[in-house]
Amino acid sequence: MSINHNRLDLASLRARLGSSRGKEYWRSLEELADTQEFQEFLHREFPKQICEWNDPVGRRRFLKLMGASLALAGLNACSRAPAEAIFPYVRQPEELALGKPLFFATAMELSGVGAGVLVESHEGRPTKIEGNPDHPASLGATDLFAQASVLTLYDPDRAPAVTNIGDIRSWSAFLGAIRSLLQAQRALKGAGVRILTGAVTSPTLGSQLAELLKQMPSARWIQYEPASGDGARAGALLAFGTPVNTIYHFDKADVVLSLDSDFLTCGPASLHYTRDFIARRRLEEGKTEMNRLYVVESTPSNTGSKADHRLPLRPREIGSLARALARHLGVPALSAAEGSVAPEKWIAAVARDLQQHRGSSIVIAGDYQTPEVHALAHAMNHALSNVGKTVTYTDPVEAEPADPVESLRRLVKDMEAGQVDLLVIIGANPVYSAPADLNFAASMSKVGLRVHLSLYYDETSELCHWHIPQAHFLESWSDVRAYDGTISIVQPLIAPLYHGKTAHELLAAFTDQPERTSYEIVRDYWKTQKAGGWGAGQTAVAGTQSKPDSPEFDKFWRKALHDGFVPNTASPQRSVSLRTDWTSESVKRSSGPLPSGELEIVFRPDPTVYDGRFANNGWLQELPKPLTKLTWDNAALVSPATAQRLGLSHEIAWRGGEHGQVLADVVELQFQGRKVLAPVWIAPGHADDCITVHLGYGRKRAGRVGTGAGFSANTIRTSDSLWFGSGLSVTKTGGRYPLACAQYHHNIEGRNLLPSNTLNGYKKDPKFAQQEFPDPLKTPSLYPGFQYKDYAWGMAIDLNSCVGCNACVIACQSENNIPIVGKEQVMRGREMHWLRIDQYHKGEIDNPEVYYQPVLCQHCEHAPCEIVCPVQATTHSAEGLNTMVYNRCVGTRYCSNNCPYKVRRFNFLQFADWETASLKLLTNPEVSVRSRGVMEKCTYCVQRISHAKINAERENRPVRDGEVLTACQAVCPAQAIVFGNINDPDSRVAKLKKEPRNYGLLAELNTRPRTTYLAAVRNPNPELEKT
Amino acid sequence: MKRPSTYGLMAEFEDPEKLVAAAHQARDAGYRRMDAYTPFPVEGLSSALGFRHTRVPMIVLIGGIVGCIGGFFMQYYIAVIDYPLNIGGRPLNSWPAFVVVTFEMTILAAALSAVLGMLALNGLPMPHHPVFNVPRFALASKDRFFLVIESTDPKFDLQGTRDFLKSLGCREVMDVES
Amino acid sequence: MHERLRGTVNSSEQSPVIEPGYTFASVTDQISAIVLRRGTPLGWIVGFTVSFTVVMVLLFAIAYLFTVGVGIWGINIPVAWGFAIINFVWWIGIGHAGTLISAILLLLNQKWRTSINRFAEAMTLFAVACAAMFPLLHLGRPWYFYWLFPYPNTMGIQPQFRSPLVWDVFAVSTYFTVSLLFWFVGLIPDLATLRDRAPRRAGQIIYGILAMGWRGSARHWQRYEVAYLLLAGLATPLVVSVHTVVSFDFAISILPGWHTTIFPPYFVAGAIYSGFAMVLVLAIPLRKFYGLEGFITMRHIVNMAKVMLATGLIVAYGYMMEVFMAWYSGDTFEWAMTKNRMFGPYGPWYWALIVCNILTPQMLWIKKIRERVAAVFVISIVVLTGMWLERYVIVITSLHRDFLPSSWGMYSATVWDWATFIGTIGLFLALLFLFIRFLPMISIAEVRALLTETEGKES
Amino acid sequence: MSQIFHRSTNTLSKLSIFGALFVLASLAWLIAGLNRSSYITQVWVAREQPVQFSHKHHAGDDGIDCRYCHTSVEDSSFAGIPPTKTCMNCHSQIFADSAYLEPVRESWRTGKPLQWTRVHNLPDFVYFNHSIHVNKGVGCATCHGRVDRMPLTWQTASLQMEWCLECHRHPERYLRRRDQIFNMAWEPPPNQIEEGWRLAGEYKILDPAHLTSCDTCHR
Repeated sequence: MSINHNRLDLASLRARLGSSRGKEYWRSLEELADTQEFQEFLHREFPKQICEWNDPVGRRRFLKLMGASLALAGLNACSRAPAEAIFPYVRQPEELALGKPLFFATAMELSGVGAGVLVESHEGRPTKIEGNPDHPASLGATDLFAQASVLTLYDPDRAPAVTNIGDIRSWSAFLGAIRSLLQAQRALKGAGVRILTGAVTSPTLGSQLAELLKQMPSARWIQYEPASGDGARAGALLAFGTPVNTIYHFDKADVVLSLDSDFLTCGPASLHYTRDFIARRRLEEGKTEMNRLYVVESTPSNTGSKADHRLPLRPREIGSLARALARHLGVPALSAAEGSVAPEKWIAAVARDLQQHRGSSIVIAGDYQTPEVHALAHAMNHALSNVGKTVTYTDPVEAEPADPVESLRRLVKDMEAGQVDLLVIIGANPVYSAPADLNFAASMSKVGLRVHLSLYYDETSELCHWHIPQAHFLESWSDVRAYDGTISIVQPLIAPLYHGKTAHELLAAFTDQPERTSYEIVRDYWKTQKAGGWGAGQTAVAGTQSKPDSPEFDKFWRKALHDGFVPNTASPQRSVSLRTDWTSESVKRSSGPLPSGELEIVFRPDPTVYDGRFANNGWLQELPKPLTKLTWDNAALVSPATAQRLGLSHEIAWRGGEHGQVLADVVELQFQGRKVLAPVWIAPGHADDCITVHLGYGRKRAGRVGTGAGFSANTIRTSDSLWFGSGLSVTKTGGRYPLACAQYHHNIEGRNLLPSNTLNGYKKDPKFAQQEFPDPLKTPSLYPGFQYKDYAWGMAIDLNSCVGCNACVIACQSENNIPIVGKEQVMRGREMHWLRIDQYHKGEIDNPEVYYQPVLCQHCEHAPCEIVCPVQATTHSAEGLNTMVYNRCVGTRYCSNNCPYKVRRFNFLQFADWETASLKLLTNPEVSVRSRGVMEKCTYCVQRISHAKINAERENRPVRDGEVLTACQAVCPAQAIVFGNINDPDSRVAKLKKEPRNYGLLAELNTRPRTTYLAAVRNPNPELEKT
Repeated sequence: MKRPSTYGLMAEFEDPEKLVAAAHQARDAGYRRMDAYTPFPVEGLSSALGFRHTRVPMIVLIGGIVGCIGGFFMQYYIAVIDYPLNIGGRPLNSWPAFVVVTFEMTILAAALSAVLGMLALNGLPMPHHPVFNVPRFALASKDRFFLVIESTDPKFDLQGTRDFLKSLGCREVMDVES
Repeated sequence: MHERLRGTVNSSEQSPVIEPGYTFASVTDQISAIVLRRGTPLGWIVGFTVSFTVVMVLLFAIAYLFTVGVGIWGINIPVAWGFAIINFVWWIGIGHAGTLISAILLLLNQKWRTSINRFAEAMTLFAVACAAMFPLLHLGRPWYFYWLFPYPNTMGIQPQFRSPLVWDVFAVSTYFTVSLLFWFVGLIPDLATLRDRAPRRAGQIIYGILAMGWRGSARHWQRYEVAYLLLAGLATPLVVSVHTVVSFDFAISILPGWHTTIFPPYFVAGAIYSGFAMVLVLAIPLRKFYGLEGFITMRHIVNMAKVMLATGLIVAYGYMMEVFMAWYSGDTFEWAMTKNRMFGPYGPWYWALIVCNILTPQMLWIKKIRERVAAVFVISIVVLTGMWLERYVIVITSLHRDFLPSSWGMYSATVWDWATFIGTIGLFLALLFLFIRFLPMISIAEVRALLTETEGKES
Repeated sequence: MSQIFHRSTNTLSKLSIFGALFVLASLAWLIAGLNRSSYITQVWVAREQPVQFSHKHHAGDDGIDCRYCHTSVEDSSFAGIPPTKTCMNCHSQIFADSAYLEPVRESWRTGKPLQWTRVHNLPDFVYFNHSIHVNKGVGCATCHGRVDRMPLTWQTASLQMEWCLECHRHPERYLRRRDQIFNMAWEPPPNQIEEGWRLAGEYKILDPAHLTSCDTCHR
């Protein structure tokens, strides 16, 4: 995939800003073809419900479809193509060649912190997100949220216009409305002004806020992030007396101990960490060294599933374990506190292992753990002299680090007291996400004027006077910092579809220049920075009037936009020393051990819809959550033992069932006097006597996709126990609730699908995985077999690297126009993912080893699906691809029956949305949109192969290794998926297939799969190995 | 040439044995152009009338062979010549897989030629026939048996033949006008 | 004029193939009267109305199917085939008895076939018609069904002849065509009879056109008999091949429980099994209702019961071999599938089919039961149910838990599945009612011939 | 009984049998013909356009190179359709006030694009790439015909799959030297077949097995 880095002229960038001229810029052939429809959709007041397939078709639709299908039936024999209009540009931008995608660098912000991305744009429509290889927080990979963000961009449910109490108003009307109020507040030094945002790392926004607070000293700025823990900040404060940002260097670590930290899939650094961590686990070219991971956690996580030793403990017990461990490691002045619940043997062994790797080990505490645990982790790292080697410190990346709950409490108090005249909420959705005990909604009603800026008209918007549609990050000019402080300029790929405004523009409205565009704001800010040199961005003050562009600034600006980040802006390391008196404080705060049997509750952001901000994103809703494999719902996770004790269970249903519908007991969770009903899900490996609930569900006003899905954990979440707390009571209601589960059966049934071994076992017998088939492509056969001359495409997936983060699944969905089908259909086992991550459990049910296996079309050379297709709709290409020709398929589904891997997906109904105009802009024009009644499956991203081949052939050269990246391969942070030409012995994939761990799934069926797997290896501590 | 006014003479018998006997005698008497009509196939009647073997089996055989060869070649042409595609790594000419359709085509062609051949040889369909002019002929599809000597027979002579037929112990003799 | 009483006391101890006291005339009159003379009986009107209503249900189900898509059925991934295929196999199987009775028994010179072959053949046609609907209906895009036939097209692409589904297309269409010819050729002389007896002009013309001017000429009879015999000779291997091909739909695949070599013989046996059951289910009420006990005698009932018993035993052997081979092969997946089939979620289905197909028919060993018409009728219905269950078990249990436990899933039919299935039963009956109303359900000509032959035996 | 049918019915009935067969056969033949007829394929049917644009005039008489307007033909899947600006380059001077060109000027003024009617329209599931064809020796005229002789543009090829396959199976019959790609008047040399094979080798054209693999055109 050629990334078009060539010059990017400012004129066109400026043109892309919301101005009327701008729209023309990104206007594309397809979009223009249905401009009317598109406009009408934009102004539709009540968007019609999505997914008609979900409920029995209405009469009118019935007749319509009837007509259509009968017409099809009659006409397809001899039908003439309808006349089609074609719309050229009036003025075609220089760098754009019709039919060729362009790539632009920008950055996506999540909970304030950013990661660089490259966005693929077809005729001005952003269609696909790729990682930015040069950006430290991406390294070419992305997480699932970034992948899914394009769907949010085109979401027809996004707020379409500025509204005042539900009536559509103009932006200028809004400006007029607040002007007088601002005059008054200026006089009062802004005493009645409160600004509520999420975490802010954007230097520009930071400086804007600083400026605002300078003009209105008694105004207040509150930051609340429902999904990010405060432990790290408070812990650093506790340990060092100053907030620092801790950066871990897993590429230098041999032994890692995670105290409830899911560092592989959570947090702004997870992509980088995964890359580094997995790099130390790769067993290639005869390497036999691996790092070792200990994980202590209550809720099963991806990180936990990669652990060599995993210890499930209740959250508070993790604290005591940390203390016990710290004592072993000789952390000074730790009073002999209560005995740990963890087996002494375990602690001793881990301590010894850490001791043996001083300076090359890491102790990392989870974001949701208490400050004490963080402090203890810091202390242990000091004790192990990891600081400066595997652990380094920098200044915080936030513009203004603050205690979120404390400031929120204060806001509520002020509102209660009626001291707030103007509340401006930027991005956040506190009415839904604020802790229940604060009664945010109630107290907010006491505020004189409430203004809400957000993508959707949500629960908070309902209670606000003004709602301003927010511009999606792909529509915005802004800037953002990465986990290590690196700054990226956020540039828009498309003019705001819904006339959205950025935070910058909204804040500008409170200054004397209300009409400034975010483009001017961000540029001017950087001009001042350029003048004032680099340092800490947030201190500088935004220039108020636009200076003329200096040529070297233009150079800098272009480079920053082109690269996707501002060079050397990573925060410098700083050295900090432990406070001497923190331990006493810690012990003081430390609570005694929990009586066993007392239930603890754990709150976690949802692995797919996060804190609820992605609730209306169908891709993320339908994505099977790691470990539970649930879709479209959250549940109360409980360990098997505890479930048994409480008499809770779930069973498969007849309809759909097993891989589909599961009927779960409904329980009433009662916590601190608040109640919520939740379906139960038994999670092997979950800590006993505690229950995990995920945030982000139970949205009342998310949109046609997210509204009403799941239950809201926020209704029982209180500010004093944001992430966990004891005193939960559970009562069985006797009700049953249907859950949509993509994989219910995790027992491998003794089948040899996923061979695994310990490191020692691997050293003894490197070929343990191959059994009698060393090369799956050379199984004995009666047939002469075909010769694949120049290219033979193949894939190798290293199961040792896969962390099951799901990014590949969404990447595949985004690249290949894969539709979502909705909960109803998932419950019937009809989800459409071409690439799924199978997950099997080994060992005892209370704490099993978890193995991931991404399964996609294996592109068998002896494809069983092909010989049974009656119409040659699926055949083999001359390069060994198992091609699927949708337009030839009549839908007998025989191929799916005969596919032992069950990777084929069928359009049982009209799943692809052909009616919502905005979603048409999302489709990748390189891939056919499938109609009802057609089989589909993974194509190895044949469109990317063709693209690379055509480029190569035009230059009369063979395709280079690595020139074709499949969508799943490109996003994988662990680089577990490798694709290429297996005929080329020097290609990476060919080398991997020579590895002794390489094996073919179900090779004994003589299907000769082109996709092969590298068996997983664990590195347990000999001392702790079960005997 | 103008058609003679009578098609022939028809004798009605009450059971098959009598008819067969009569047929023998008529043939011995030198009559050739005659036919018998019965409600069901009567054993020995055709030989009595001196009919030789039919050509139906040969037609069926030819039909079968054509179907067989045609069936296989169609598949061979499609899979090997017209659009050779790699299907699951199987050889282009997967003849074992082609056996089934070849067989079905053989049967189909043979069966069609059997029926069409039979009809053609019998000159059917022929809704109109002189014998239908005889009212009592309706019984030919019930329980009566008829022998017809056609006027085109060289030995045919209205009176003589009528007497001859009467002598065969038939129920009655009727004129069949054409 | 003398009317000799004809009749037969068959050499064997069994009851005769046709009751004594019939003459050419009486045979002709009684059978053709059903069609010509008698007015439409009330029973017929009621029966037809009911079955026709069910046909309407079928039509609605199909309209909805074409409008919304196969998603209205219970199928999913992994169980991508459901009722459609089950019913297809079931109906095709039922069809087989007709051809078998008319063709194979003709070759084996079994005289007793004579009075049942006509409507057995009709049953074949209607059953195959019902069966043939399903492969078309179950397509995701049914309006492209013709892509399964080779024909010169602008796409330059043709069917794929390695696929059992294409074999099906050829086998089933050939089977239908040949059965139709066979049936029609058999009808020609009787159509002539009806033509000559039809009281009204319209009847005369319609039957006349169909009879194609048949006049029973000796020459014609000679060629007719040869052609008929040859057709029988062709139909015999055909009928065996058809269900063999149907079994290939499963045997060619690589799924545990499908990929086995025993399928062809045991599918054919099963087909004949269910077919004879269906013939009995139809014959028993018919002979009662139209007073045809004279033509369809106890001899027929008993013989068919015996055939059922025999084929039932073959099927039982098939089941046993399946299980044995699954164990003996030592194949993990085969054995797991077998255990799951017996004791998994669909276990009850499996045991129900064992009871219906293996245990119940064993009662037919007992002469008393064989000769109790009601008992035979009930057993036949049980067998029909059992054979449907067999197909259900084969299709569903093999698919729902195959190789990768991750993709295991359950299947359950929706109301639309049932509507389509029951609808085809309605269609089958409706066609049958029309047949017995407007065509002679017993071959008059052949019965006449039978009279002489049996007389020959006696003298 | 008396005759039910008149004597003539004998001939009629026999005829009707052959007649039926004949009707069926001719019907099949008719449909096959219709599918390839210009009614379906629109071949030879000149499309009405908002502006009476004449390729004959521009490409033929004025001899403007194809790539002046279809700029991306050599490096993109889409040949490119000229923006109004391209027209105005010349027509701001030439025929600057001809009534014919009013729509163009209007588009230029209002910024609303011209709405052309597509002439060559492939189904959405077919992925055709201009650049690879023109770079591998397939001339414009091979598929588009003598555009330089078309006052209003029409299709000269059916664009049906069998038509595509013809060339993908026998490229040698159509290949030409790269410097002749945009030459409308190019005629195949007498030794086209040998020449074609030579060029196929020179341009490293993949063998038909590759060119007729489904994924070459369908994704």
